[in-house]
Amino acid sequence: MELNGTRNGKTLNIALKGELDHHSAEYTRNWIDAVLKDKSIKELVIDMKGVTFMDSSGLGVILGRYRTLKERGGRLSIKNANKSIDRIFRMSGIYTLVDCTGM
Amino acid sequence: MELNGTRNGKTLNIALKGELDHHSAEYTRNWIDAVLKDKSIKELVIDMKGVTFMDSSGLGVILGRYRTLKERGGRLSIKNANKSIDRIFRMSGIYTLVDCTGM
Amino acid sequence: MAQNEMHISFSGLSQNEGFARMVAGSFAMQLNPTIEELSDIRTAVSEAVTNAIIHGYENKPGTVYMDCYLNDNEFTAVIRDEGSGIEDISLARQPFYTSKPELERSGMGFTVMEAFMDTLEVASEPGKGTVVTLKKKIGQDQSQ
Amino acid sequence: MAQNEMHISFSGLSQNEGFARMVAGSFAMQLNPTIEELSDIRTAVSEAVTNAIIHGYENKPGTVYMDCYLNDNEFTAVIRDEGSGIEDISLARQPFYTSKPELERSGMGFTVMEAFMDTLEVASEPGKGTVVTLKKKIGQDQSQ
Ligand SMILES: Nc1ncnc2c1ncn2[C@@H]1O[C@H](COP(=O)(O)OP(=O)(O)O)[C@@H](O)[C@H]1O
Ligand SMILES: Nc1ncnc2c1ncn2[C@@H]1O[C@H](COP(=O)(O)OP(=O)(O)O)[C@@H](O)[C@H]1O
Repeated sequence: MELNGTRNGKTLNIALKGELDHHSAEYTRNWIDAVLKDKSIKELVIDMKGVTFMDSSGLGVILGRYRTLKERGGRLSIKNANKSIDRIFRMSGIYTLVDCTGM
Repeated sequence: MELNGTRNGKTLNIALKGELDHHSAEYTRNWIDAVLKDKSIKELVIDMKGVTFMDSSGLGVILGRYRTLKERGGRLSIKNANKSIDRIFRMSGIYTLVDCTGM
Repeated sequence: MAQNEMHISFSGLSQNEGFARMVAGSFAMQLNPTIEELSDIRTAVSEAVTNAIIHGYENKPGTVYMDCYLNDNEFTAVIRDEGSGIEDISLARQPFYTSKPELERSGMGFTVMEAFMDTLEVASEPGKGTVVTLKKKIGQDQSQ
Repeated sequence: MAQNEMHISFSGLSQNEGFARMVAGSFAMQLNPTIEELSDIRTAVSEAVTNAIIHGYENKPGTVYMDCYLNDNEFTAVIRDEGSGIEDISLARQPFYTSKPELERSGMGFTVMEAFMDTLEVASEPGKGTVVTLKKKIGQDQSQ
């Protein structure tokens, strides 16, 4: 898993690249949480364009970050999820909680 | 295995694409031999550029075609073999029998 | 096509999750699946293997077993562990149910397996282990 | 890295040759091999599995077994069949020796295995079967 963050005011954009499964979950979670220690970040945009595989372990990572943002009154958006990943997101009802752009 | 033949006078160029192993050997052999039924073909050029894998079963196919050509006083050349395939060709001494271009 | 089968077992390490779905996907390739069908199989297998590692063996050493079969146009994967087992299978299969929320599990593993495959069967005995059977007919996808 | 192992068995069908080298290659990936090291492993495994199918089982139904191990930086593959076995192993290992010239075999299978791996061991009993052990240290390639 490769992560690439860009800060823009209160917004943090993170582009993920690779396979987001249980094996890569811990690294991904730790990376994002380290950056989110900065409480002035209120919006997290996760770009899934480079994610070639995600299963429900990956979903858990995204839902966990959603909770972190929500606690501080911020929000999370997801963009560019492929068809299979989008299906898992839809099944989980996450789209009622987060913004979604650019399918 | 995908084969693509182009005739040019007495010369037949065949571009191979895919993995040349025991599994694909029979199909490859039959395809080439069907075309070689035309006895006016005296030179066979095998372009290995699209071959991503070859083992000694593939070598057997090439050596077999070399023999067919030799029997009719013709010749065989091989071109564009990748490093690993080239190593197998070198080990087999085939380069003393056939022409080789464009490593 | 003729029947074909394979049996694999591997250490219950998280780095083998990607390996396991790759093995299942490569084997299924012989049925000429669409990219979407292949992705469904890879996802479902990943769920079952991950569960064996984290729930079955709870990250302690153990061996995960996977048997794959190709029969006509049907792909089958049987994923088995000799770990903790499941007390209440119908509870475990509920969407969002997880016994490990502290690990940020989503509780959607079984739900994903059910949605992505034609059939899902779960057999388990507490203290003995769990067997998950996944089946999918290839080439039935109407949307393709 | 921690020790990791996998054991696989599959029907002795030629369409499983590509599958077997893919499985071995994917497993070896955990040692971060160079493209060339990976290609060497795939080639050697392909040779041993093909031999089990055509010489061991002579294209009759049978099961091919492959065990792979990662120990520190060393990759090991043990390929086994319960087929015809080899009468004279040192003759079989000679470059260009083949018992099946009518199938256009080159007789270079064992020679390729030896060249592409660090060590090759062959054990066999006529009528019982053959075990081929291939080992290669990853990251030793001086030319890279
Ligand atoms: N192989 C297994 N061994 C033991 N328990 C399991 C196994 N697979 C699933 N379970 C149980 O079923 C529950 C639901 O599984 P699942 O739907 O995949 O969600 P999650 O993995 O996110 O918890 C798990 O939390 C666990 O309690
Ligand atoms: N698994 C096996 N079972 C029985 N005989 C084998 C096996 N592997 C190799 N042999 C014997 O060893 C010979 C040499 O093998 P090899 O060098 O791979 O060349 P080739 O496969 O081209 O014949 C074979 O022709 C065969 O007689």
